Amino acid sequence: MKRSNEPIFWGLFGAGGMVAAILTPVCILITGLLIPLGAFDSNKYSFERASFLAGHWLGALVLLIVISLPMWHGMHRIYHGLHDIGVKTTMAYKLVCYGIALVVTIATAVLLLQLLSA
Amino acid sequence: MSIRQPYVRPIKTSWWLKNTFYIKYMIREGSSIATVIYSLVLLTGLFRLAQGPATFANWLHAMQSPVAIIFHLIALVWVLYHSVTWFELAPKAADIWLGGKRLADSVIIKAMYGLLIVVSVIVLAIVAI
Amino acid sequence: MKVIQTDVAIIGAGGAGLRCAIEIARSNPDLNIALISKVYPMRSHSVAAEGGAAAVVQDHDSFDNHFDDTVSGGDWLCEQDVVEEFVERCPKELIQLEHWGCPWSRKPDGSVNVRRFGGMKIERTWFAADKSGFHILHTLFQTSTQYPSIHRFDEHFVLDLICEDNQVKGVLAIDLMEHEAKLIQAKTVVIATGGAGRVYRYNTNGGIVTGDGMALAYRHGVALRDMEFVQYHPTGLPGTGILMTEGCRGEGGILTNKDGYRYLQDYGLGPETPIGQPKNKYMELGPRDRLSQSFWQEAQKGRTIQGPLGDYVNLDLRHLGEAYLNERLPFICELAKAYMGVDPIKEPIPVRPTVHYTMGGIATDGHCATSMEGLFAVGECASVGIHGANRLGSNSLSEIVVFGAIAGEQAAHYAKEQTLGDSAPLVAMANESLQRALALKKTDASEDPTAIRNEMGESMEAGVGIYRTAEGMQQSIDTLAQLKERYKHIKLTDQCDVYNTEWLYAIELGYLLDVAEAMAVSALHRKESRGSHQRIDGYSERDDERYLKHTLAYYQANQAPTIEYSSVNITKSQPATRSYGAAGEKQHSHQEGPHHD
Amino acid sequence: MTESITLHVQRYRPGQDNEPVMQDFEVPFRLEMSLLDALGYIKDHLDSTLAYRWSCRMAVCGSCGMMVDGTPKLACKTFLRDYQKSGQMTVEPLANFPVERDLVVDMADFVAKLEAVKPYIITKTPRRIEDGCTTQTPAQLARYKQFSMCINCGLCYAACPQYGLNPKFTGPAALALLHRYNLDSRDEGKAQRMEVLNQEEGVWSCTFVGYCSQVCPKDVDPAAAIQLGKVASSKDYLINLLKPGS
Ligand SMILES: Cc1cc2nc3c(=O)[nH]c(=O)nc-3n(C[C@H](O)[C@H](O)[C@H](O)COP(=O)(O)OP(=O)(O)OC[C@H]3O[C@@H](n4cnc5c(N)ncnc54)[C@H](O)[C@@H]3O)c2cc1C
Ligand code: SF4
Ligand code: F3S
Ligand code: FES
Repeated sequence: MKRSNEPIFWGLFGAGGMVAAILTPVCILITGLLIPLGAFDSNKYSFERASFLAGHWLGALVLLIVISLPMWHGMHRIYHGLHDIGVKTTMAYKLVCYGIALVVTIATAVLLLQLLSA
Repeated sequence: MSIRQPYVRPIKTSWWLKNTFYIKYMIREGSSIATVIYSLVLLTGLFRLAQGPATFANWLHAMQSPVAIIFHLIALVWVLYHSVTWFELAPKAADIWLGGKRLADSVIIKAMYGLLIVVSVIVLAIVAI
Repeated sequence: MKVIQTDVAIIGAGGAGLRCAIEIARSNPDLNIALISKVYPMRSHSVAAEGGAAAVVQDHDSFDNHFDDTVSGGDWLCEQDVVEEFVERCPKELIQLEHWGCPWSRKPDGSVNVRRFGGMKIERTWFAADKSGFHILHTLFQTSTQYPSIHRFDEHFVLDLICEDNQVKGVLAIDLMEHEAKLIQAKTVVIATGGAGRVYRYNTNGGIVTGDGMALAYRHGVALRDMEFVQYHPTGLPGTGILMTEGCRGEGGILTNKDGYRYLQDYGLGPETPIGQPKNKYMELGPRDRLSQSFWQEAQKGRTIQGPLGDYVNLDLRHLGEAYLNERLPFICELAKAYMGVDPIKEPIPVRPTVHYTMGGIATDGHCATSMEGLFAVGECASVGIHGANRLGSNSLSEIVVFGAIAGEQAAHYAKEQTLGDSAPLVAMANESLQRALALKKTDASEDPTAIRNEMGESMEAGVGIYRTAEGMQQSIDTLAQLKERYKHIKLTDQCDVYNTEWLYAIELGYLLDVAEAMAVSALHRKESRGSHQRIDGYSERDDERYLKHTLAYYQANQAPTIEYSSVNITKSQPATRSYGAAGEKQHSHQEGPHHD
Repeated sequence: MTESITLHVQRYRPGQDNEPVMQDFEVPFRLEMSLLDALGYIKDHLDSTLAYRWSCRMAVCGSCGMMVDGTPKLACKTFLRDYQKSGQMTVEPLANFPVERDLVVDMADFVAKLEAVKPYIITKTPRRIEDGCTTQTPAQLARYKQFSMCINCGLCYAACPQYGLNPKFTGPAALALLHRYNLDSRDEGKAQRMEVLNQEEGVWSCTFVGYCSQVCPKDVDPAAAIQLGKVASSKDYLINLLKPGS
C-alpha cells in the first residue's frame, strides 16, 4: 500500500489556515483599508518606518509567516478545489500549485534577508 | 450473463450548486483565492520596499486605487468567513480529554475567537503607536 | 445452475449465524463456510435488541439462580439439562464478546456493569447502553471479517433445502441482485434465520423476520416445537409496535393505568415497590407474559387509556432524570421522540403489548441437531429447549452466542466426517424447486398478496393472541386454510428480475402462512394455560399431568399439521406454582429456607 | 391539514428503463407516518413493483437510506409531517452509489471498504476466556464509543462529494470504524490499520467538506474521525521519516 506524502502539505495547510484565520484579517484591514484610506498619520507609513519594521528580525519573521504560510494554505485548497470542479489533477498540477507556494516563500525570505542586512 | 445494468449517475461540474452546504463549502474553499492574492500583494509591497522609497511610494499609491480597496474589502469579508469556518471545524481535529470527558468544541471555538480578537488588538496597537 | 461446494452452509447471518461461522472458522480454518443471508449481516434483526444479555457475574449470584429463574420463567417447559449447560456457558460467551470488542457498559472500576431485567432474581443482564443487540451484531460481523474461510453470500435468499433420504445435502439460494440461482452443496447445513414475529400484524420485529428457516425445515419433515408459545412484549409503541426495552423497567420505569395507578399490584406482582427502587421479580420486573396479561385485564376493566392507535398504558421514566436517561436509555429517548412525539424526560411513554418473540421453533436436541441428518438449527428459529413457555428477557441474546458456538462446534465435527457426493441429482432437485418458486410469478391470477398478509396478521392477533379460546383459535385455523388456498392464486406483476421484492415478499408470505398454521394448530391442541399460552375457555389452569410436554407440529401438504408430543427433561427443578412479587418470595423461602439477598 | 402528499419517486428497472425516470404517487397523509410507511403504502396499494430496502423501521438496521429532496436520509426516520407544507417530496436512491433498481443501490463496494479497515480487535497474544473481561473504564469506553455507533447506512457516502468524485476513497464510515478500533484500549492493531489510513485513498482524499457528519443519523461524526486520522497519519509520517533506514 502506498503511503501518501500529503502530511507535509497538510501540515503547512493547517499552519497557514490558522494564520489566515487569526492574523490575516487584521493585516488586510491595516494594509488594505486603513492605510490606503488614510486612517493613520501618513508619516507613520513612510518608507523609513516600513523598512524599520521589515528590517527588524521580529518584523521579518511576522512578515514571512503572514505571507508564506497562507500561501501554502491557499494553494493546497486551490489544488484540491480544481479536483472538486472536475479537473483531473495530475502530478503536474500538484507541482505547479505547491511550486508557486514554494517560490513565494523563497522570494519572501530572500527579500527579507536583503532588508535585514540593509 | 448478468441481468444487472447498474446506472451510474454522472457527477456534473456544478454538483456543488445542489445544496447550501456544498455552496458554503465552496465559498469556504474559495477564500483561499483571496488569501493567495493578498499574499502576493504583500510580497509585491516587500519587493517595492526593497527597491527603495520611490517605488515603495508607488506601491502605497496603487493600494489606494478603487480596485485595490474593493479587493481588500472583499478579501477581508472572505477571510473572516474563513476564520469562522476554521474555528468551527478545528475542534474536530483536536481530541483533548480532561478527567474522562472530551473538551467541548465550544470551549475551543471560544478560545480561538478570543485569540483572534487579542491578536488583532495587539497588532492594531503596535501599528497605531 | 451454478454449483458451489462447501463444507458448512449457514443460512442466516444474524447473531446466531455469525457466531456459528466464527466458531467454525477459528477452530477449523480448513473448513469452508458459506454464510448466506437475505440481507447484509448487520441488517439482521438481532440489531434491534436493546436491553441486554444475561450471564451470571456477580459474586452473590449463581448458576443455580439463573437456572431457577429461567426454568420457572418458562413455566417448567424447559429442557433442564440444556438450561444447565446454557447458564454455565453464558458468562464465557459474553466475555468472548468483550474480547472481540463489544462495548459493554462499565462500572467506574472498569468491570462490566449489569442491569435488572424482568423475571430475573439478581441483576445479571449485561448491556451496551440500550443498543446491546446492535453492538453484539456489529462486533460479531466485524470480527467475522478476519476469517478468510467465511465466504459470505450477502443478499442471497434461500428458497429451499436440498435433501435426500432425510439427510440435508445443500441449499438452494438466489442472488437477489442477479436473480441467479445457486446450489450451495454442503456437508452440513445450519439454519439460523431468526424468528417469525411478522406472522402477527403488530410486532416489534423487522420486515425480514418471516420465519423462513422454520418453514423450510418444517416442509421437509422436521417438527416445529412449542409453536403456540408466542411472546407479547408488554411495552411496544402503539401503532408501530416499536419496542421500549424491558431495560426501561429494569432501570426503574413504572407502568400506570389511566388513573395513574400502578395496576400490576392487582395481578399478583405486588406489593407496590417504591418509585425509584425497583425490586427484582416484583411489579414492573415481573415476567413478560404476566405483564401483558395484566394489560389485557386492565383493558377489560376499562382502565387503560384510549388512543387513536389503540389502548395503551403509560411507561413512566420521568423520575429517572435527564442525565441518567441519556446515559442508560438514549435510544429509547430517541425512538419515543421520533415515533411517538413524546420526550420521556418530560412525559410518560404510551405503550401496549406487542408480539415480540417465538419461544418455539425447529425442534433440536440440546446441541442444535435436528431430526434430519446433517441439519442443525440455532437462534430464535430453533427450539433448543431453554425458553419453555415464556422466555425471560435477555436470555435470547445469550442464547444466540452460546448456541451459535455450540452449533458451530457440532457442524464442524459433523462436516469433517462427511464427503460431498455427486452434485448432479441435487442440481436436478434444486431446479425443480426453483421452478416451483418461479411459478409464483403469475400475472393472470387475481389474489392480492398484501390482503392475504394483512388478513393473516389480523386473524392471528384475534385468535392466537394474549388470551385464547377454542373458538377463536379454530377461526384462525380456518382463516389460515382459506388464505393458503388463496395464496396459490396470487397475482404478481413485477417483470423486472433485478431485486424483485414483490416476488421475494410473496415467497416469505408462503413461509409465514405455514408457520402461522403451526402456531394456531399447536395452540388449539394445548388444553391448558402455561406461560404465554393462556386460555379463558375453561382451561385457565396449568395441567402438568397432561401437558407437561412439548408440542410437535408436523407439516402435511395441503392440510393442517399433525400434532404429537414429547416429554420434557426435568432434572432438578420440579414444577411448582409460578409466582412473583411477595407470593414468589414466600414460596421461595418456603422451598429453600431463608435467603439473604 | 393536507389529506395527501405527492411523492416523486425515481424508478429504474433494468431491461425496461434505459435511465432513471420519475413516477408520482399520491399517498394519504397521517401525522405519525414515516416515508418508509408511505413507500409501504405505495407497494401495498399503488404499485407493487417498487423496490427499496428496509427492515427494522426503527433507525437501527441501516437498510433504508435514500435521497429525500436531495438530502440523504433514513426513510424510516423521515416523517411526512415535515414535508406537509410543500405537499410533496422527491425520493431518489442514495447519491454516489450505482443504482441497481428503483431505490436500491449497489452497496458491495461500501461493505468491502468497511471490511478493509481491519475492524476487529487485534492483540499481540490472544486473550483467554479464563482471564475474564478486560478492564475498560467508562472514560476509556467514552473515547471510542461515539465512533462505534455507526449503523452502516451509507448516508455519509451519499453526502460526501469526494467519494462521488473518486469512488476509491475509503470514505467516512469506514474511516470512522477504523478510528473506533484504533481508539479502543483493548486493541493493539493500530500499526496494521495505519497502512490503510496513510494512503492517498485513506484519510487524504477527504477535504473536510463535513457534510458526512451533518447527515449522519447516529451522530457518529465521521468527519471528526477523519481529521483525527489525519493527525495520526501525519505523526506516523514524521516518525517514519525520522526512523533510521527507512
Ligand atoms: C426489538 C427487539 C428487541 C429485543 N431485545 C432483546 C434483548 O434485550 N435481550 C435479548 O436477549 N433478546 C432480545 N430480543 C430477541 C433477540 O434479539 C433475538 O431473538 C435474536 O437476536 C435472534 O437472533 P438470530 O440470530 O436467531 O436471528 P436474526 O438476527 O433475526 O437473524 C436472522 C438471519 O437470517 C437471515 N435469513 C432469514 N431468512 C432467510 C432466507 N430465507 N434466506 C437467507 N437468509 C435468511 C437474515 O437475513 C438474518 O441474517 C429482541 C428482539 C427484538 C425484536
Ligand atoms: S457514519 Fe453515520 S451516516 Fe455514515 S454509515 Fe455510519 S451511521 Fe450512516
Ligand atoms: S463529507 Fe467527505 S470530504 Fe471528508 S469530511 Fe466528510 S468525508
Ligand atoms: S428500516 Fe432499518 S434503518 Fe430504516
